[in-house]
Amino acid sequence: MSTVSHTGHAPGEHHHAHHFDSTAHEYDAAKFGIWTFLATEILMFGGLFVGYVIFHSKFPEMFHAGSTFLDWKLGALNTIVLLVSSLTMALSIYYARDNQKGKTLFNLYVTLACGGIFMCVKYIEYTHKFHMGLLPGHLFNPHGDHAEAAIEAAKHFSNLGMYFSFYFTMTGLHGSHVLAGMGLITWCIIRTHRGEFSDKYWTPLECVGLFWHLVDLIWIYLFPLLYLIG
Amino acid sequence: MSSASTTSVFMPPAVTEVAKNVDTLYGFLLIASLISCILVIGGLIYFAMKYRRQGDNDKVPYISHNTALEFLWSFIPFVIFMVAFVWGWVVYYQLRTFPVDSMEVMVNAQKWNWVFTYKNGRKSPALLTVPVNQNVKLIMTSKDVLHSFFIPAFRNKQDVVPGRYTAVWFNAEKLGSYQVFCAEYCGDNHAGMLAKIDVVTRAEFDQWLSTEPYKGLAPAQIGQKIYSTSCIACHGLAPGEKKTGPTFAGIFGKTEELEGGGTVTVDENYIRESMMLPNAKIVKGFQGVMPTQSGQLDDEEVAGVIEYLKTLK
Amino acid sequence: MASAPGVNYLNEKSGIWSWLTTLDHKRIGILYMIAVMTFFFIGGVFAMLIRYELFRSGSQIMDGPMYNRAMTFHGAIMVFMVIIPGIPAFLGNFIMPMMIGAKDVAFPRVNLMSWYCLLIGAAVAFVSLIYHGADTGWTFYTPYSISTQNGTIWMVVGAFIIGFSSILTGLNFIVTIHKLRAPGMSFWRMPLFVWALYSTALLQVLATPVLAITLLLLTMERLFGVGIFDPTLGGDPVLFQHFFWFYSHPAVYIMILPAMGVVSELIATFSQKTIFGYKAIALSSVGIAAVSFFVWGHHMFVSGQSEIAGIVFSFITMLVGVPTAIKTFNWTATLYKGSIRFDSPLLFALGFLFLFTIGGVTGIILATVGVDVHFHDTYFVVAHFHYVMVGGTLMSIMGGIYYWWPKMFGRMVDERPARISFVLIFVGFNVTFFPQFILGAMGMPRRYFDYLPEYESLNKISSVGAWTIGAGFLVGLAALIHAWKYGKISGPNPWNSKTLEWQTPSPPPHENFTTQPVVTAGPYEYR
Amino acid sequence: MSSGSEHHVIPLKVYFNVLGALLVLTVITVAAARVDFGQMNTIIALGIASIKAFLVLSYFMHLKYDDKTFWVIFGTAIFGLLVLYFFSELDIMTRVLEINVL
Ligand code: HEA
Ligand code: HEA
Ligand code: HEC
Ligand code: CUA
Ligand SMILES: [Cu+2]
Repeated sequence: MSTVSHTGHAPGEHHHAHHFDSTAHEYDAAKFGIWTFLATEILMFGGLFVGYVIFHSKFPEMFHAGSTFLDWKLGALNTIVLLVSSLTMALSIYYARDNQKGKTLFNLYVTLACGGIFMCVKYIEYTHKFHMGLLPGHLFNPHGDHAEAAIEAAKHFSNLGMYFSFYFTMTGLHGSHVLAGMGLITWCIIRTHRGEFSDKYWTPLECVGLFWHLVDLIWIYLFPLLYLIG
Repeated sequence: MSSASTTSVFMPPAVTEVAKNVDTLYGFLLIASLISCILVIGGLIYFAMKYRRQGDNDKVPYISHNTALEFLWSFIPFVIFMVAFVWGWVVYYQLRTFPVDSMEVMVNAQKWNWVFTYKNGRKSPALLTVPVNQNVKLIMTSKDVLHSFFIPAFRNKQDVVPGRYTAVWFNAEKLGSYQVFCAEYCGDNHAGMLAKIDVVTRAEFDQWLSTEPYKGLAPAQIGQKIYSTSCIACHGLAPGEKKTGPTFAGIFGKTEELEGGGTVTVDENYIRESMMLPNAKIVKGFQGVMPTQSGQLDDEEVAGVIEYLKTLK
Repeated sequence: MASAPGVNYLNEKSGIWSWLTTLDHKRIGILYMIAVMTFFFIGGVFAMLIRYELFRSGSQIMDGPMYNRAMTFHGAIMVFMVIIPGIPAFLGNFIMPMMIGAKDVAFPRVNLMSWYCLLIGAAVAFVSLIYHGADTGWTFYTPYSISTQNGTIWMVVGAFIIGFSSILTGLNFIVTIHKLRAPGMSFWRMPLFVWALYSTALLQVLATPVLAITLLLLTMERLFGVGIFDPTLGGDPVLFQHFFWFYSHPAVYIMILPAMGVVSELIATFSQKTIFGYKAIALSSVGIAAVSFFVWGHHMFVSGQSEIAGIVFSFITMLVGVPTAIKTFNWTATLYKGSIRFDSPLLFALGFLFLFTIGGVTGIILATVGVDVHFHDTYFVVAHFHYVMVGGTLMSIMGGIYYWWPKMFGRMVDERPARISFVLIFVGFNVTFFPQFILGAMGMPRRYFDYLPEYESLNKISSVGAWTIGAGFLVGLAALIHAWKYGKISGPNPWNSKTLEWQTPSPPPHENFTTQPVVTAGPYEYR
Repeated sequence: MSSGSEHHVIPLKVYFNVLGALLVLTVITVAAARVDFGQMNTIIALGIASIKAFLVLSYFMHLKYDDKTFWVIFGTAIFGLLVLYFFSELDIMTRVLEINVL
C-alpha cells in the first residue's frame, strides 16, 4: 500500500486529506478521534457525577428533599424527547448511507426540533426555579407564593442550596452540550442540503451522531439521579 | 544506619521521641538515596569517560537487553521502597496516634494569627505554653481559609481546615522555645503567621496557666496587647500606612468613606461592628477580607481594643 | 506529489498569515516553540524577581501581596504554559509524525486550534493582571481561591482553556500513532520518543478533563457560590484537592514522560549504540502513566485527608519509582561500551540523568509518609520539583532543541556557546536548588516572601545560583538565534541517527518524505 | 494502516425496537421510583439507567458492530471515574475526627 495514487474524483465524491491513504482510512481515524473525545467528555461530566455521589452519601435526606422540588413529569418528557431524537439521528445516518437525501434531511430536522423542545422544557423548569428562589448555594433563597414547601425544607436542611448547585451545574453543562449538538446538527443539515453525504462519505454525520448519542446517554443518568431518587 | 540524634542532616534539633524516629528514617532514606545516586551518576560519568568516541569507525556491541540485570535493578529498588513505605507507615502511625491522657488545647487559626485556648478558658494568641514531658493534643480549626500548623522541631505538621477539626499531638522532652510556622498558603501575610511554643517546667506552667493574662492592665493596654498579636498584620499605626487593612492612626472619630458610597463616623459601635461583622461596611479602597473576631475576643478584650484605638491620634 | 528540491516547509509559502493559518504540523511545532519560549522567559523573569526578593530576610522590592502574585504567576506560567505544552506540543508536534513516517498528524485543524487555545488561554490568564492579579499559588486551593477577591477567576478560566489545548494535542497524537504509522512501523518498531508521547497523550486525554470540571466548578463557586468546595455550605475543601491532584499528579508525568523519551533518543544516538532494554523502557512509560492515576493523595498527606488514605497513597506512590528506576538504569547501561560523542545534546541528556535522579530519589523521600509530614510545603518540596521539572524536563527540552535544531532549520548550532550555556545552567542549577533541600530540612516553609534570619545565608547562595541559570539561558538563546541565521549547513543527518525523521532532507519538505518510507527494522539498529 | 473494514448497516427494525425498549425502560424506572424500596431505590434506578445506556451504546452508537477498541476507550474513561470516586470516598469515609459544623 506504499504508493498513493488518486487521480481525479468523481463529482460529489469526497476528497480525503493528503495524509490519509483513502476515505476509509480517514473515516477510521475520525471515528477513533471522536471516541477518544467522547471519553474526555465522560471524564469531564464524570467529575460532577463523582461529586454528586459523594455528597449524596453524605447528605442523603437533603438530596431527597431537594429532588421533590423538581417535576419528574417534565424530566420524563425530556427523556422521551431525547430518546426519540437519538433514534432520528441514527436514522438520518442510515438514510444518508442509503443515498436518500430527503429522508436524511427529515430525520435531521426532527432531531434538531427535539433538541429545541428539550431546551424549551429546560427553560420552563429554570425560570420556575428562579422565581421561587431555588438557586444554587449561596443564592438559594426560597420565597414567593409557591415556595412554602421549599421554605419549610430549608429549615430542616441548612445546605439545601447544595442540591440545587448540583442540579444547575449538571443540567447546565448538559444543556450547553445540547446547544452545541444543535449547532453541529445544523451544520450537518447545511452540508446535506449541499449533497455532500453519500454511501461513500458520511464521516461528519457519524461523528456528530456519536456526540449527540453521548448527550442522550448522560441525560439517561441525570434523569433518575436528579429527578427520581434525589 | 545513622544514629538517632542526627542533627547533622540539617534538621533542627529533635525535641520529641517521634521526631527522633523521623530523623532515623530520614537518615536511612538519605543513605539509600546516596547509594542509588552514586550508582547512577557514578556509572554515567565512568561510562561516558571510558567509552568516549575514538573515531568514526568505532565498533559497538549490540546489547539489546539482559533480563537478569533488569530484574535485579527493578527488584532491589522495589525492596528498598517497601522498606521505606512500611517504616514510614510506622512513624506516621506514631505521629498520628493520640495518647488518651493528653492535655487538650484548642487552636483557632485565622488570617494571620494563631489563638490557643486552654481548658480553663485561658486564651493566648501566638504563644503556646506547655509543660515538659506532657502529652499535648491540639484540636484545631480555622475561621477562614486553610492554614497549617507546623513545628519543625517536632517534625509535625497538620493542615487546619475550616468547617471541621484536625489534630496533632506531641510530647516535648526539652525545655525551650520552638518556632511554629503556618505552612499552608493563606494569603498576603502567610509568611508572618508565626507562633512560638514555650516548653516550661510543670511548676512554671501551672503558674502561667493560673495568672490572669490581663491582670493589672488598663483597658487600653489590653487593647494594645491584642493589637500587637492579632491586628498588626493588617493594620499599621503610621498615618496613611496602607497594609491589607486601613491604618489605625487617628482612626477614632474620623469619617470613613465606604465602598459603594456613603460614609460613616468611627465610633465605639462602628469599631465593634467592624470587628464582629467586618463585611457589613467595607472601607473604600479595601476588600472585605478581614476575619471576624467574634468568638476570638471576649467583651473585655473588645472594649480594650476600642480604648486602645482611641489613644491613637 | 513530491516537492521540488530546495523547497521545504519553511520557504514553500511566506508571509505571517501563511504561518498563522498553517495546517502543517512542522509549522505548528515552530509556532509552539515561539509561544513556549516566550512564556518561559516571562516565567523566568518572575523567578528572578522571586529570587531577588528572597536574597535577604525582610521585604526587599515586594511586599506579601506582590510576592504572592509573582509566585503564582511563576508557577502557573511555567506549569501550564511552558512545560506541559513544551515537549509534546512543540518537539512532539514537529518530530513525531516524521518519526512514524506520516505526512502529518491525524487532525491538522485540531492541531492548529489547540495552539490557539494555548494563546487565548494565556491571554485570558494575563487579563487577571488588570484585576489585581491572581494570588492563590498554582494550586488554586479552596477556600482561599473562593474568598480572595481579584483576578483569580481569570487565571482559572485561562488554565481551563489551556487544558483544552492539552486535551486536543493528546487526542491528536493518540489517533496519529494508532492510525498513521508508515507501512512496517509496528508498535515495537516505534522510537521510544513516540512511545513516551503515546503514554503522555493517554494522560492528557484522561486526566485533563477532570481538571476542566474542577476549574469550572471553582469558577461557579466564585460566581454563584455553589458551595461544593465551600465549608460554610457543607462543602469539602479537601475534596477540591482530590479533584485537583487527580489531574495534577498525572500532569507531572505529562511533564516528565516526553522528556524521558527525548533522553532515550539522545543517549542512543550519541553513543551510536542500540538502546539497552527497548521493551522495558517502552512499557515502563505506559506503566508510569497507568500507575500515576492512583497516587495523587501523596500531595495531601497532611491536608486533613484520612490516615488510611494517606498510607494507601504512600504505598502506591512507591510503586511508581520502580518503572522509573528501570529507565534510569537502562539509560546508564546503554552508555556501556558505546562510542560516545560529547556534543551539546548529549551533555544535556547526561545533565538530565544527573539531576533527575536526585529529584527522583527525593521524591521517594517525600512519598515516605512519616517523613513528608515534616517536609510537606517546605523548600524541600520546592527543591524536589525543580530538580525534576527544571533538572529533568527543561534539560531535556534544551537537549532536544539542540539535537533537532538542524532538522528544523537545516543549520548546526555552534558548539562553544552551547557548551558554555550548559555549564552555566548546570552549575547554576545546583547552586540554586541544592541549598533549598537544606532549607527545607531546616523547616523553611514555601510561599514565604519573608523568612527568619537563620535561613538567610543559604537563600543568598540560592539567589546567586538563579542568576547564573538566567545567564546560561541567555547564552543559549543567543546561540540558537545565531544558528538559525548563520549556522553551518547541516545536511540531512548530521548525528548519524537511525530514526526516520533523519532520513529526509533538513529542513523537510511539506510532505515530510519525498517517497513514502517503508520500515523494515527497529529504530536503533546501530551495529 | 487503514483497516478497510466493511461498515456494518444495522436494519431499521432494530433501531425502532431499541427505541421501544428504551421507552419501556423509562416507564419502568419512573414507576419503580414511585415505590419505596429503601436502600435499593438508587441501585434499581442506576441499574435501569445502565441497561438503557448499554442499549444506546450498542445499537445507536453501534459499538456492538464496531472496532472493539472503542469499548476499551469508553471503559477506560469509566474506570478513571471509578478511581477518582473510590479514593476520594476512601478518604472521606475513613476520617475519624470529622465533626461537621452543619
Ligand atoms: C516533572 C515533574 C515531577 C516528577 C517526575 C515527580 C516525580 C516524583 N514525585 Fe514529585 N512533585 C512534582 C513534580 C514531579 N514529581 C511537583 C511539581 C510537586 C509539587 C506540587 C506543589 O505542591 O506545588 C511534587 C511534589 C511531590 C510530593 C508531595 C510533597 C508535598 O507537597 O508534601 C511527593 C510525595 O510523595 C512527590 C513524590 C514523587 C515521586 C515518588 C516521584 C517519582 O516518580 C520519582 C521516581 C524516580 C526515582 C526514584 C529516581 C530513579 C530511581 C532510582 C535511581 C532507583 C533507586 C532509588 C532509590 C532506592 C530511592 N512529589
Ligand atoms: C517548569 C517549571 C518551572 C521552572 C522552569 C522554574 C524555574 C525556576 N524557578 Fe520555579 N516554580 C515552579 C515551576 C518552575 N520553576 C512551580 C510550579 C512553583 C510553585 C509555585 C507555587 O507555589 O504555586 C515554583 C516556585 C518557585 C520558588 C518558590 C516560591 C515560593 O514558594 O515562595 C522559587 C524560589 O526560589 C523558584 C525559583 C525558580 C528559579 C530560580 C527558576 C529558574 O530555573 C528560572 C530560570 C529561567 C530564566 C532566568 C529565564 C531566562 C532568562 C532570562 C529571562 C534573562 C534574564 C536573566 C537575568 C535577569 C539573570 N520557583
Ligand atoms: C486579614 C487582615 C485583617 C486583620 C487580621 C484585621 N483586620 Fe481589620 N480590617 C481589614 C480590612 C481589609 C479592613 C477594611 C475593609 C473593611 O472595612 O472590612 C479592615 C477594617 C477594620 C476596621 C474599620 C477601619 C476603618 O478605617 O473604618 C476596624 C476598626 C478594624 N478593621 C479593626 C480590626 C481589629 C481590632 C483587628 C484585630 C483584632 C483587626 N481589624 C484585624 C483587615 C484585617
Ligand atoms: Cu496561615 Cu498560611
Ligand atoms: Cu505527585
